[in-house]
Amino acid sequence: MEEKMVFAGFGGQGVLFMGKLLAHAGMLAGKNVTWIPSYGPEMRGGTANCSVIISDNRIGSPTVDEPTIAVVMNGASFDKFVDKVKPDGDLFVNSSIVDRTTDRNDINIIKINANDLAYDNFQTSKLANVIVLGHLLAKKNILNKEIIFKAIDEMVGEKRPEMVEINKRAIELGMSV
Amino acid sequence: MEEKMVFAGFGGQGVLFMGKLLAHAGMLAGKNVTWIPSYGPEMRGGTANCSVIISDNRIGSPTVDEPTIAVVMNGASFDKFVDKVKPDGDLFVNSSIVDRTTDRNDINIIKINANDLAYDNFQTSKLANVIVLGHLLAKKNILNKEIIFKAIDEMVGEKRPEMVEINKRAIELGMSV
Amino acid sequence: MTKMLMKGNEAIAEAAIRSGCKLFFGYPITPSTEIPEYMSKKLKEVGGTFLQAESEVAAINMVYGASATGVRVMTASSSPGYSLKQEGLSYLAAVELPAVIVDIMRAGPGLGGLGPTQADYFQITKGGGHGDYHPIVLAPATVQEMVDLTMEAFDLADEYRTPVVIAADGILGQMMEPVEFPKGSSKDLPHKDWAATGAKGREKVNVSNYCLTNEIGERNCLHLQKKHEYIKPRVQRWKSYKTEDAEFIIVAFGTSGRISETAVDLARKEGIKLGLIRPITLWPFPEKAFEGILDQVKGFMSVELSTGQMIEDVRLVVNGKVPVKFFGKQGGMTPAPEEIVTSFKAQFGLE
Amino acid sequence: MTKMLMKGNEAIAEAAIRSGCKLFFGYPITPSTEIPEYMSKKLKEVGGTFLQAESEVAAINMVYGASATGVRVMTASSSPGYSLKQEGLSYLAAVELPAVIVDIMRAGPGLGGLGPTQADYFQITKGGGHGDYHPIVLAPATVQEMVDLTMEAFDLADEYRTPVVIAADGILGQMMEPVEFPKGSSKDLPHKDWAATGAKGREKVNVSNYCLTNEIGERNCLHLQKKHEYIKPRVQRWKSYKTEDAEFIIVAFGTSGRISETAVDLARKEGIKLGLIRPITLWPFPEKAFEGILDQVKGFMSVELSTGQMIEDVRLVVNGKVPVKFFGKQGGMTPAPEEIVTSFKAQFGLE
Amino acid sequence: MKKVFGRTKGLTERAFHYCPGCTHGIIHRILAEALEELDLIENAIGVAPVGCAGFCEVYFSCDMIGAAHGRAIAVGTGAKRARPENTVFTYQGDGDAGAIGLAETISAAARGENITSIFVNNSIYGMTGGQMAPTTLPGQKTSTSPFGRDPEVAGHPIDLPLLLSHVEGSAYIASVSVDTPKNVLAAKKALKKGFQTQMEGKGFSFISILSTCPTNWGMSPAKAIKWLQDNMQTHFTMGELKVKE
Amino acid sequence: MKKVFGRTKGLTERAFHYCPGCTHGIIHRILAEALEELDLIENAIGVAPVGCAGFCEVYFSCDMIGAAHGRAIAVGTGAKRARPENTVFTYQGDGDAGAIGLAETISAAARGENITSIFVNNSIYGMTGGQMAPTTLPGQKTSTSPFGRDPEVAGHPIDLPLLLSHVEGSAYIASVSVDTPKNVLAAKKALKKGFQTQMEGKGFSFISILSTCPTNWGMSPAKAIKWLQDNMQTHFTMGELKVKE
Amino acid sequence: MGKVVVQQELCKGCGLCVEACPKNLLVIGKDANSKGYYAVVQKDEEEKCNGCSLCAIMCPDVALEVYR
Amino acid sequence: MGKVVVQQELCKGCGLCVEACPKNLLVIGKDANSKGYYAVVQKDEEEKCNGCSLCAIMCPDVALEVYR
Ligand SMILES: Cc1ncc(C[n+]2csc(CCOP(=O)(O)OP(=O)(O)O)c2C)c(N)n1
Ligand SMILES: Cc1ncc(C[n+]2csc(CCOP(=O)(O)OP(=O)(O)O)c2C)c(N)n1
Ligand code: SF4
Ligand code: SF4
Ligand code: SF4
Ligand code: SF4
Ligand code: SF4
Ligand code: SF4
Ligand SMILES: [Mg+2]
Ligand SMILES: [Mg+2]
Repeated sequence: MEEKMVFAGFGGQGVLFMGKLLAHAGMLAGKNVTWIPSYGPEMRGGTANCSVIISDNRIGSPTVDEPTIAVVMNGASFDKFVDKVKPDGDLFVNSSIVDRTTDRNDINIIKINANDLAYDNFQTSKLANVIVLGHLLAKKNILNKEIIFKAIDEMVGEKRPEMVEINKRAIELGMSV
Repeated sequence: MEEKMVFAGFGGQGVLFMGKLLAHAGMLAGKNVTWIPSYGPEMRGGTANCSVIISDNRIGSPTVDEPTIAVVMNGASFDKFVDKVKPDGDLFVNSSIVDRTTDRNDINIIKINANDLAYDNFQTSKLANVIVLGHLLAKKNILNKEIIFKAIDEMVGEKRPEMVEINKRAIELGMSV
Repeated sequence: MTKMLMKGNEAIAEAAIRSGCKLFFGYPITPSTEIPEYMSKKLKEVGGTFLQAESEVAAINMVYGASATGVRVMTASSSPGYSLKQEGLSYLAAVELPAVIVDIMRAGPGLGGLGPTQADYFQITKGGGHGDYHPIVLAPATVQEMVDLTMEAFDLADEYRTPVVIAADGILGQMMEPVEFPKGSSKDLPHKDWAATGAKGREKVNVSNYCLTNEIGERNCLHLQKKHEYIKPRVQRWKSYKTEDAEFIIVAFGTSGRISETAVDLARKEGIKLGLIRPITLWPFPEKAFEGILDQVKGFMSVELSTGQMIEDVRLVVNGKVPVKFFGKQGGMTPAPEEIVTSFKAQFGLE
Repeated sequence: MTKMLMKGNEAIAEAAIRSGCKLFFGYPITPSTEIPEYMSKKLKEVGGTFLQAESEVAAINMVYGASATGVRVMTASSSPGYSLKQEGLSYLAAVELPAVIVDIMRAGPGLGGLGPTQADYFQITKGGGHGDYHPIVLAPATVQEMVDLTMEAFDLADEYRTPVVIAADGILGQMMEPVEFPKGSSKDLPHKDWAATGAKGREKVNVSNYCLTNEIGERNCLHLQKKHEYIKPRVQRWKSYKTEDAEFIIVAFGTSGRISETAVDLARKEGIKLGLIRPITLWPFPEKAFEGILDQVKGFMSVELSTGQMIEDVRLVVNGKVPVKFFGKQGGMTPAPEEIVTSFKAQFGLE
Repeated sequence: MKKVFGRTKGLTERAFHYCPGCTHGIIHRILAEALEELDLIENAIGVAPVGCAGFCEVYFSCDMIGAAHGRAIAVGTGAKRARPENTVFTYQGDGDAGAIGLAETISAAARGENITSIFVNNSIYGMTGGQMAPTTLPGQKTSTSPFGRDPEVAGHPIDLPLLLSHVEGSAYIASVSVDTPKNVLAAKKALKKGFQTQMEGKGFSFISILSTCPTNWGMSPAKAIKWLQDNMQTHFTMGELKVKE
Repeated sequence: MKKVFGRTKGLTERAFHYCPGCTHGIIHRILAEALEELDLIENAIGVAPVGCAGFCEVYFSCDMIGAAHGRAIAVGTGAKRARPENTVFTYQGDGDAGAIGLAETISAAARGENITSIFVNNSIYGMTGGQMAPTTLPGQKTSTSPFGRDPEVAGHPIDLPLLLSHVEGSAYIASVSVDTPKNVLAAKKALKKGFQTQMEGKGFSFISILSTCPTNWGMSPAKAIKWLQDNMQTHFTMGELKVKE
Repeated sequence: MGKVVVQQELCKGCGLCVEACPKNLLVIGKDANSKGYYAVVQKDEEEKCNGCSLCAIMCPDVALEVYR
Repeated sequence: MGKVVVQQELCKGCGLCVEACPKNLLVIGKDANSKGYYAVVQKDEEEKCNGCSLCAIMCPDVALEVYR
């Protein structure tokens, strides 16, 4: 198994966290993982993204030029990555915000109105990222729920224990829709 | 013709000037010449010296490790250079100040009590260097008097015209003794 | 030992602390800034001191002062900041002071950009400062290697009384990978009797290299040269990948080395016997990796994030026996493994 | 034209003024200090400005600012000061600003001594600063060449929009020889329409190289690389001495080149067919000088005032065809011609 | 209706890249207006720093030079000495002019270098993501003073305009702020006075402007302004510190 | 008869290399005496500059580190942070600490760096043969101000102790001179006070000492002292400029 | 007798103009511009606006034009 | 009742001690030391010397020892 993923969005949408959580869970599952953020001046008030690779084999190149899975949380990110997704790859789209479309029919587009779901269920759009991640896990079977929950325990539990439960519920919500 | 010379002495004895004057004259005579001063921290209150090469041919190496002619104006310089003079070379010694001797008998030692001569004739020891230079010219026939006088005109005349005559007289004195 | 998911920069910082590094002097610069940031949080816990210097010039000279007193010390920067440290690096080398200096390279020359590059190879390995000196240079390709090599760097620095440079790039510095921290080494290292610690109960020491005469200067230089010759055969490190039966070999370090590993796999799938030598020490350049192999291969290709700098060292080892080709990316770009294979095939006429 | 007896440093300064250099920014350091001293006396006479900077770092950046406005400008220093200029040099190269930088090398590393050396070869030619760049590097061996090459340096800088370095040492800087000053060149040089002069009657200009994306970074780097490739065949300079029938060749530049000339004569007296290639451009390295000769000679020897730096470039050209040996002196010492011959004979088994 | 407020010709068309509410933008605008009002757009040569404002070279309508981090004043000196007839200014952050470039700043003041230096003090390294600056206040948390700046270890903030006012050679030193419309107008006046000082050949002019960094301070733009008022304005010497006649 | 004046243990046996009459030697002696009297010979770590005093590392009996030109204070900072229990001092010329090392000097003062910095101001670059220093007086001729320093072009001398006294973090700032026996004794007192300031952990101490350079001024030693009195003492602020309680 | 024109594409919704208007005439709008920022709008109370420009003076993005 | 001992090899004949002595007891000597400097000597007027050490305080080369 090897998935090369990109998570992209607007500054405050928590895309770096999504990727980190997934990478962390991959590590707990004994896989090889890498996580790379975009860095540099374009971050100033712009978009943010990170690349995550999860693989059963040693990871050579850690950069992701043609993602097998891309998650785009806003319009600019959709534009940036829609053409890069590998044929037969998956493009997860936060349809609460993104209303773009594409001509490509060699990729799977999976829409999820994450902001709405987040707002409806948790009265904040902040958890949209985690909901999308749950959805991705359900669709792609990269890692199981338990390992993600363990990653949440470790990553969120350390700094903000009060947020552990709600994050898990957001994962479950994403998985269920 | 090629002479590789070293002029050495105490700080204020004008050894750099001796060398420069000779090099300048050499240039006027159409020879190839180089002049290199010692430089560096050892100058601070120590000895000074310069190397001069006058040659009919292109000068390759400008450094003088084994001088054919050395002029030493004080004791420390005698010690430093007496063993470096090339066999059959000449060592001009300011005997007013230097009372050292050497075992070497493969070099010519030419003594001249330059400080005394300077003081007796010009009421200052400052011209000792020029007197020695005159003596050297008389003994070694490197360049003729006219060309040295022309060099004095150009080098001294520019900045201190009043000193031209006395320098010429010092040369003549050195030649005559 | 449990694994942790950590950024390369943070891994370097943590490894340094576990190696007994007690002092960090630095100046922020992307993409190396997580190193000082981590140090500012954690060094205190082990009784160490973090100080943000007013500049890279000040930082490297603070490193010099701290090292001169015999304490383990580190600094980190990125390319323009590394350039500013050149005089200080030359001084560290001349006075034979152990210190670890990290260069998380970013795209130059000039202000340039922040993307990954390996275009500081020359200035890092051949002495970007004045005079004849070479720091030991270590080039990790994974976050785990950033840990391991940082720990080794402190030992090498003390063992050979020399600055050691860790050369990486923004990808490695910013990337997270799982890492484990081995127990710090307990190598038997020479006592630092040369350090300025106060002259209590012993002769005073001077930690300096002022050469009042050329003769002393020559002596010092010959001593340094001897040390370099001594180090050369002893600390060469590299990783060979599928070189045993290789007909062609890629030489690449760090990020491009990692990417080239994938390229090797791709080429092998096409039946091409390609291998990889990944230098881990950039100075001394791992000449030993080429021993025995030179007769077996038909050609080399140096893959670098530059216009070609390490290739000179490759060519010096190969010495005309077989062709040495080049593939590079510049200005912050990285090649896809496929591009490397394509270029390789084209240059060696294997289409 | 009458000859003048002049120090190398003064000759450089006078040649610069005659080349239309209008500004000098520098910081004193032995053995280059006569250059700022001369400038402080004479630049005013031609309506120029001399300014003593607070440091070498400031000086090189003042040079950058002045050059960015399109005016001819120079700075000079010696090895430790040259090290401090590395970041600035990288910026000059990146923004493609013409400027002349003099390095009167002194013995390093570190504080070292003041004696002559050529151990800055790497940092000068391969970029002691970050990123892929090479200034054009000129290495005079006589005071007359210091004049001629300084004049050429200003033209080359403007022609190719690049920093040009004059690399010499304390012997050349301190030495007096007779010189003549040719009339300044009247080469047809490109108009500096890129310079910041006030945006009157035209679009504003930005003189900088900030790369917000890796793609722009790549573009800039490729442009620089192309320029380097363009320069390479065009500005190679060297002097060959008795190479026509040579069986062995010494390669040496500057002071060691001059001394080697005498060594060649000595060897010839013994019947040995020795010749000399004296590189005048150190970058680009004069590869053309070796064309045709490689088949005729049995071996090369690089003679340097260092542990051997240029030898790498010699070996890269020779590429294993014949042996390349080395003879060097360090720390401020210079070899006697006899020593060179002795070492040469020993290394090539000609006793 | 007549346009009473519009975009100055001193600015190009490019939209700023700064974070929302970052007062670098206000400072850009008043500086550009000063250039326009003093008819300097076609005469001025500006020097951009490395810092968040590194990209300011594309915003100002005059010729610009991009300097290395901390060296804008040295670069400006080179430009001014080369072309004394041009008006030369630098635009620098507190890290740029107050830390790595401190020697250049003070030496230029001592030289009475006839340039105008604009110092944007946001008490932090904005560009690199919020590290301690020479101007970071005691107790202020940054990414390299995570427990709050401890003067015992990390030292005291440098009051650069105050310091420069004690340097012979400085001609006009002002410390202003852009926290209220009134202060913005006063800041603009100070900028113009700085340029006039240069145009009259009086020597080094330096305008320190307190500025916000909502992003790295972790505050809303409005709260950041309040923080500036409560903490920075009370700590740093404000007003015209030196006016050479 | 009893010996009432002899060579201090703070000095090694080596004879100084300084030019005849150069007051670097006096300063060496009183500094070494201060080390002895405060029992610091076995505790102190000194940092030598590059300058005429670059070789001072062989004269003082304590451990010494040789720094790069201008970086003595940075080196001293590194040493002090590594070994806070040691007393650290730097010995620097006016070019070293006032030009190339100016940022280091002022930043250390602002940090309240707990070291003692000795600043030997001879208004010239002695080591390199007499070029203009940041402290060269208006009109003073040097080899790079051959027509006399013109403040319009080359700027004004920097009064470093005065400047440092305005930096928060500096604890003891004194400006003294070694022109008369009385002043030599006062200078020694200032040096001791500097060390005591450090030993009490109060922060940065800086003692500026006016010194002569007969060689590069082109004067006899006695005349040089007179010149110092007439020109330097009247130009630079003298006395204790700051004493933190 | 005043009026403010917001350059929607320049506005970043920072709210500094909102704070600055003595008449409280500006509010952050509900529509994101192409960059994703919620630009400010002037409440439809033209009569009250006196064109004092205080809002524009405080705008860091030169997004406001004022007419009177 | 005082006495000054000159370390001949350390003295550089700079004359600062000569200027400093209130009793005018020091003069530059006639013999050069091994470095070529003419070292100072105390005039043979021991009685007058009070051992005040002012000479030694001004000596840059620590060439003087004072006894009382
Ligand atoms: C030599 C060098 N060192 C460090 C950096 C990284 N760097 C870029 S901007 C900056 C500081 C920015 O802070 P400031 O000057 O206060 O400007 P601001 O971004 O806050 O406006 C630093 C450290 C660099 N580009 N070059
Ligand atoms: C980087 C660098 N720049 C310049 C020099 C040359 N240099 C040595 S000492 C010195 C200045 C000496 O003046 P000062 O600091 O006033 O000390 P002084 O000799 O007058 O006591 C200079 C410029 C150097 N060694 N290193
Ligand atoms: S990081 Fe701070 S200073 Fe930089 S643009 Fe954003 S708010 Fe402004
Ligand atoms: S050059 Fe000047 S400062 Fe240096 S030792 Fe001689 S007199 Fe003293
Ligand atoms: S011009 Fe004045 S009144 Fe009108 S919206 Fe702006 S601040 Fe309010
Ligand atoms: S101040 Fe400007 S950018 Fe901010 S909300 Fe108002 S119009 Fe928009
Ligand atoms: S001790 Fe006093 S009286 Fe005696 S020689 Fe010295 S200065 Fe003169
Ligand atoms: S002061 Fe010292 S060095 Fe000078 S003459 Fe007197 S004893 Fe000699
Ligand atoms: Mg800032
Ligand atoms: Mg000085």
